[in-house]
Amino acid sequence: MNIHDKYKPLTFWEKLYLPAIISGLWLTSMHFFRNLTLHILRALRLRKTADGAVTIQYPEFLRPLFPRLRTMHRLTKRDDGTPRCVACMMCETVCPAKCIYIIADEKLENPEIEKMPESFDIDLGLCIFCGYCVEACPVDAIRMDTGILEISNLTRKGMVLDMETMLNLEPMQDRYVKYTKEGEIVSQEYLKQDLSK
Amino acid sequence: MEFCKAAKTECDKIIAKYPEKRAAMLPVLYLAEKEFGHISPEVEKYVGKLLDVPPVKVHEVMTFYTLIAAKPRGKYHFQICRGLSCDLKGCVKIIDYLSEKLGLSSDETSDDLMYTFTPVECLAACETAPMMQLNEDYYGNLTKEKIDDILKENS
Amino acid sequence: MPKITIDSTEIEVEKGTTVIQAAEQIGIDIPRYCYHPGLSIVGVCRICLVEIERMPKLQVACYTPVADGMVVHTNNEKVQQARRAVLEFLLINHPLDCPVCDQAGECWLQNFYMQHGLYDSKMVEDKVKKQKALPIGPNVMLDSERCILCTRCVRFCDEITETHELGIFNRGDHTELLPYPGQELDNKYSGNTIDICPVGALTDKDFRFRTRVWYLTETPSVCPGCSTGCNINVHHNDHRPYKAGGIRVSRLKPRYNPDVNQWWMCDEGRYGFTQVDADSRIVAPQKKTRGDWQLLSWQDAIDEIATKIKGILKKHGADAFGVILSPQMTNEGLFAAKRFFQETLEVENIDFEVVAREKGYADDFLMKADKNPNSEGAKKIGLSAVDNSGLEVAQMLADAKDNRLKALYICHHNLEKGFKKEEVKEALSKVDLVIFQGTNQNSTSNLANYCLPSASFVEKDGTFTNFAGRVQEIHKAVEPLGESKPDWTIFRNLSKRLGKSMPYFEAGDVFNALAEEVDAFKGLSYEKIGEHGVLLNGHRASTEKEMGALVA
Amino acid sequence: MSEKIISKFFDIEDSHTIEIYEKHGGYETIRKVLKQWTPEQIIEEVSNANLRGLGGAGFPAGRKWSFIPKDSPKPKYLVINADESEPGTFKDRYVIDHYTHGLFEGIMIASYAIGAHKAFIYIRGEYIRQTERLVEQIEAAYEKGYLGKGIFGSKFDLDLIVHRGAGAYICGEETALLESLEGKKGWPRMKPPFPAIEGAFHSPTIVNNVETLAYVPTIIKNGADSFANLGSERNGGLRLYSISGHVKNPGVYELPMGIPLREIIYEHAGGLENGNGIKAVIPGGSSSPILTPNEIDVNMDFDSLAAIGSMLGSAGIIVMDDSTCMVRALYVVTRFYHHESCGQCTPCREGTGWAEKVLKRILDGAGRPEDVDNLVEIADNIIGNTICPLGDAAALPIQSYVKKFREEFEYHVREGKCDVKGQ
Amino acid sequence: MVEGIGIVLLKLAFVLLFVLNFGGLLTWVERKQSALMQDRIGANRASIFGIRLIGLFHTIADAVKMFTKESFRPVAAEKFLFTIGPGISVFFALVGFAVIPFGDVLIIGGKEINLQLAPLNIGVLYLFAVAGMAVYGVVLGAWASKNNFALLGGLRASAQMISYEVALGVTIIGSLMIYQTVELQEIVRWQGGTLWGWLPKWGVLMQPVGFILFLTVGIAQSKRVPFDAPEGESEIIGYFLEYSGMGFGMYMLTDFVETVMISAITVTLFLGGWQVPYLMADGFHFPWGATWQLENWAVALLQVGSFTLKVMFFLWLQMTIRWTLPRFRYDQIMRLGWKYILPISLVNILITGLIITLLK
Repeated sequence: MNIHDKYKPLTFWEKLYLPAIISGLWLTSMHFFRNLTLHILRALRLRKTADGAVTIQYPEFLRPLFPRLRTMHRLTKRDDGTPRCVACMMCETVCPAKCIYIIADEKLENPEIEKMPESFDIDLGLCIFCGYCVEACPVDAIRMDTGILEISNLTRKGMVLDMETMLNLEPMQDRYVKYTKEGEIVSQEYLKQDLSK
Repeated sequence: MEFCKAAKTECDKIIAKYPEKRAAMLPVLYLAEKEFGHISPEVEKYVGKLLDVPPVKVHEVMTFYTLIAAKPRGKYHFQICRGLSCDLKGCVKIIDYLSEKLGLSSDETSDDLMYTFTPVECLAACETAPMMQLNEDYYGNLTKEKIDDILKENS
Repeated sequence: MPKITIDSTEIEVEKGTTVIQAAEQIGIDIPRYCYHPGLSIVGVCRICLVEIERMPKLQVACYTPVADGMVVHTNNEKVQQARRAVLEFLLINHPLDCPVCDQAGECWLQNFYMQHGLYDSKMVEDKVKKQKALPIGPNVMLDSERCILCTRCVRFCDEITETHELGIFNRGDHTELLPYPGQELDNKYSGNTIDICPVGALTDKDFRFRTRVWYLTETPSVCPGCSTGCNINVHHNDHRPYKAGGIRVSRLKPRYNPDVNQWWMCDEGRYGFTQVDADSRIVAPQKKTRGDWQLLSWQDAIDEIATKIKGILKKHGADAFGVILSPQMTNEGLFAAKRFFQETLEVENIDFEVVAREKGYADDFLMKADKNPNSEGAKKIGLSAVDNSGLEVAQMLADAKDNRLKALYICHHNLEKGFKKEEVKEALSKVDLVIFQGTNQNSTSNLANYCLPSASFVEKDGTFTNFAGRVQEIHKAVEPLGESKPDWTIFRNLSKRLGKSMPYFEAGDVFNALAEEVDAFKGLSYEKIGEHGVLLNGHRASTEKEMGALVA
Repeated sequence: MSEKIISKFFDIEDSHTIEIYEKHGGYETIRKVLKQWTPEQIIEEVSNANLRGLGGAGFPAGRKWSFIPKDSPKPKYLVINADESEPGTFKDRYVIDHYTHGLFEGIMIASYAIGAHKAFIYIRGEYIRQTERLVEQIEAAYEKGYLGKGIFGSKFDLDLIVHRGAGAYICGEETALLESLEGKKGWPRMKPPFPAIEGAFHSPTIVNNVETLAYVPTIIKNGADSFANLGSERNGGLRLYSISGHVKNPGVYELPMGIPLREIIYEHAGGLENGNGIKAVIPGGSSSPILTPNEIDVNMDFDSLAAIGSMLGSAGIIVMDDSTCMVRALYVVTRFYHHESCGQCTPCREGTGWAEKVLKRILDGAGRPEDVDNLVEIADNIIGNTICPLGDAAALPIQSYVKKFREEFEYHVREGKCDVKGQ
Repeated sequence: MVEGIGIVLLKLAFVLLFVLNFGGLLTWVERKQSALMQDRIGANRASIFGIRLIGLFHTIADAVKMFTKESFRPVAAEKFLFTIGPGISVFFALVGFAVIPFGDVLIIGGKEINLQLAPLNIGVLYLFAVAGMAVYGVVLGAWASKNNFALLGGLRASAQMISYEVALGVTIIGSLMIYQTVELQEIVRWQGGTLWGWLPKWGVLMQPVGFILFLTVGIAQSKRVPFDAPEGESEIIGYFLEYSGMGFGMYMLTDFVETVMISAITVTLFLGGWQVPYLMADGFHFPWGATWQLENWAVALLQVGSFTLKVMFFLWLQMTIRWTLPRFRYDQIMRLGWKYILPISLVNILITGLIITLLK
């Protein structure tokens, strides 16, 4: 079977390709010239609105994050402040980037827990933010809801998150979109920011 | 921890009855219970020694059966039946009443070692339901009044 | 012999075989918990239920003996339903703490659930609470909640070690596996209970939480702990080396060998591998200059040693040269040593036996007093002083004291185990050239002029000959630490430097040369050894003899 | 109908003593047997009498005895199962209390038949008074030379030992009983080998119920046919029916095998209390599947009850009137089996506890719609998958109660309370 | 003599500044133009003392970053070739400009200065020769990386460049037949004439098909979208995978320089090079008879300006194409080159020859 059968055969003009290219070029060129004019006018203070660009000026204006967005990791805590993590190493096992390093420690004083991480490091330099660790965690000990997106460091070592740091991170609720029960987005103030400032 | 002379003789007699020493386990445990009040770990070891059985096996047997006391029991051991026939005849009320009277809940022994209160499954005297066993004897067709009388007699 | 049909495969088996064994013979794995071939059969777990035609109920495959004409179905609807049911029942009171449980990954409850269970739990009730994380012995940790009461460990302690530490107490779903109150599970074979525990109820204190089992790789080997030569699997951590802080070998597990150790091994051997990754390992050739150790490259070390040996031999003759080999060495190492010292250097003072002053623990099961894995091999290769009409070790030390010995080559031994400390010290201090070759530093190596790093048993291929003359293979599990090399490689290199090359490239070459040259090994070859080992010439296979009085 | 064998002793004062027993013709049979009969003859006679195991399983007694290997060099044992623990059953206590020597005579005949020189009476631990009575009467028998070396002047030796259990229902199961007798915990054994081949102390052993043996002297005395004719086909003679629950006159009644259940309830036990109607009847101890009012015309013998999906078992009849909550009744029964499960094999150990918890939840008003089916599934999964019949005993009531009173269970789940008045 | 060298050096400086600045600025153009086309704002963050200058500093920031970034070299890489690869690439991209005339003749102090770096009489051939060498930089860099992905990218690049090399040559044969010369200055001068007295004789009018084909092939030569199968760094991984820092920068620069190069050649061959319509050496001569006398320097200025504007137009066009069209699949690239462009070019040559013959 020829898999192309299911497509409508191209007409002569379509086959020629050039008219399509030209119409495409026309479209993009029109955008170019229109926006060029608008930008120039704005630069000359002849216009005030931000027509001609949909860009949000990032560090000044923050977009709300959607709940599914994966940002920097944090470790959750039990009520007594100890890490919820039981060092099962599921995240470490599932991690495709092999960026999680856990060393387990025995906690015999509480036989219900038995096991806790002695150290829990994530090398953000290797992490690909796939979120598998969150999926794999059986005790909801690791989450990626800190809202921290700006992750950079001057040294490789500085990219390694240790347990202490991750335990002290809090979820950044404010930056996340909130939904009504019906699933509509209620908090969109960031999207409505005036960009002309 | 050792049997007194009479008990030792009794014990030897029991053991002699069986083709294997170990078979005398239950009778000897009963004897030990009579002698020492209950089966403490030391008694277990002693019984094990008497019967050539590792103490762990004695402990297994002891924890398996309900009638052998691992803890001291009261002078009066109330075993009140809550089997089906007794349940049909309203043993729940009797159990609650007795429990309240003795001030003990299930499997408890009073601090003065007078009473032990144990609701048990069927005692095979369903014709006299609701019934109970007080030490060796069965008491049937219980009512609250009857319980009062029995308690009066045994105190 | 009865002929039976299992899942439409017909098979003829020995009379008295059980269905589970018959199925195993044709590669059908019937799930089991309580059944263990080395223990009595109790049939309590009920997971091995199979359907046998013309029997009204499902039968337990572990207990049912085969009968002629029996037709068994191990995987039909009814059987699968029963397995699912049993798994569901087992999991009712089993805590779902697999993430924490050290058994996860090699847990039979997990595995069979994945193979046969896969139901959605209908259980919403509270589970029965039992004791968790209870240390019940020097090596074993008990989690009573995880126990599925297969009673394997109890039977092991009752039937194999006959120490009766464990019991099953109470009844109904409050039944609990515990050691006898006040008693520890501290027999010499307690580690085996961990192996046979199908779930995470018994875990290994030494191994617990160090790594996860799916990071481990296993390599078949032989325990070097005593002359029994129990077959083992070396579990080593290749995938997450950072986990163990440089400890590469995570644990040893017994490997089934019907003729040697069956399914078991002793705790002494099981936990005796720590020297492999110990700080005392010699990781590079070194030489002592003015009391300090100085690292050398192999090239330099061999050059220097060869020059010195040559000098001494030339000046004082072969009689002034003593060699103390070790039964810790493989057959290959010993044979290469024999060729090097006897043929290349023409030395006659060769011995290997240093009788320990403290007698090692021995019993009539697996443990032997001779804590060396290859004494028999060394004897058979002809390395005792008698064979060479040379000096015995004691005599060598005496000669050294009298300044008659000018060079001493010591392999692996800590001479202080056999002789008094001062004696050794005095003797060695009078020898011009003391070369120590071994895996770890010890008080003898500290007295040497040169130390050569030898690869440990997990770092090389080779063979050991156990006390009964069984030649068994060890395999390289991890790379040699640092610069260390197998013993035979060191001797080969030295020999080549001294003018006589040996055409050996791997352990097998050495063994095959050995098999050609030494009578006891005649007819053997490295390829023929196999996983259970082969007997030397003149040794008869006898399980009883090799194992002592093993309780059946 | 007025024929009574055992129960006629119930009303006689001191009927447990040798004197009274012998006054009523006791110990004649054994003397005759020891002199004139061969063991094979006894076994044949008992077989012909259609005497079946009255402990519950109903296995023909004669056939059981015939399994004892004749040529075994090992000693043989007779074990008398007096571990009467099935809820609703209390007949053995009456036999021991009033027909003590009749039981002994039966034991002697059976021991002679199987060649046992040692017999053990395994009595349940709670029967302390009965144990005392047995010990006392055995001593009396020894004194008279009825037990011990060369009983009744014959060459036959017999020792009779009372072994008191310690409170475990499971020990009523014959292999668990043997384990318990051997001084172990009462974990049932795997079969085969059956006890007749390898029982107590690795020797051939016959385990018989008290009542079964109590009928043996009469059979031998009056002949197999006269006994068999009292009952129905394949179900010989009389037996003791224990009746309890909501009836006017609970107690033990000795009646022919195969008598209709309705007759026992209404004629012998005097009908129900307070004139209430019947809601359900347990015909043979709490483990037997329950019967509804329209099933109570069934004949009380092993085969008729099996035909309608129930069982005669130990003939412990429990009558429930229409004020009974079946969920609670099942809960009590299941609680019993949970309490008594030995913990050896998985389905029973875990399943009984689970079923009890589910039922408790339903009773407490927290039931879920799927619970009812779930209960049946638990029961289905236990049945047939355990070593001993205790698993089945726990599962059969669950199956039958839910099947026959499903609406009541569903009402309980739905409404969180009982729809029966007075509960 | 010294004077001559000075003039050559000046011209060289002019051309290099011209090319490199265009090349560098193109990175800014690329960002800004694409932003405008996509309704975005584009790069504007790099600032010096708070002055942002519509993102122009990004070019500088880029350069700084390229120079300071760690130049990483894989252990297995061929040290020498890996190092010189980008150099070769950028070198052959640059040297092509030697023959591009950016004006006619400037007379300073009576001295005639040809506004062309190297007046080679084989100009076009030189161009193609140089363009042909560019592939080495790519392939050497890719192979020397000792990385399979890079090597595959390099193979794709070389196959594509060599294939289009052929087409490149063939597409302009039609034009050359008309111009009757391969010297670029001559070609531009030829285009100074008019057709029927008013229509400038620019190549695009003489060879419209040739023009389109040449432009297409030219873009393909520069390895940019839609012909970026050799690179496609985010999806299929290109030949400069292992390069970082300046090595990468030079490959990037090559692309941009080649873009300028293609623009310049196109302008020279098809858009009259430095020609301004009706502008003769002495000033404008409009078709309707009017004239406007101009000094030689003014003429030269206009010519250079004209050339620059035309080049800029083509740069814009190429950018627009690059941000409009999606990438061809590799097989599509090959098919387009061999099955369409080459045959059409050949037919074009045939027809051109026919017309020339007929017109004679």
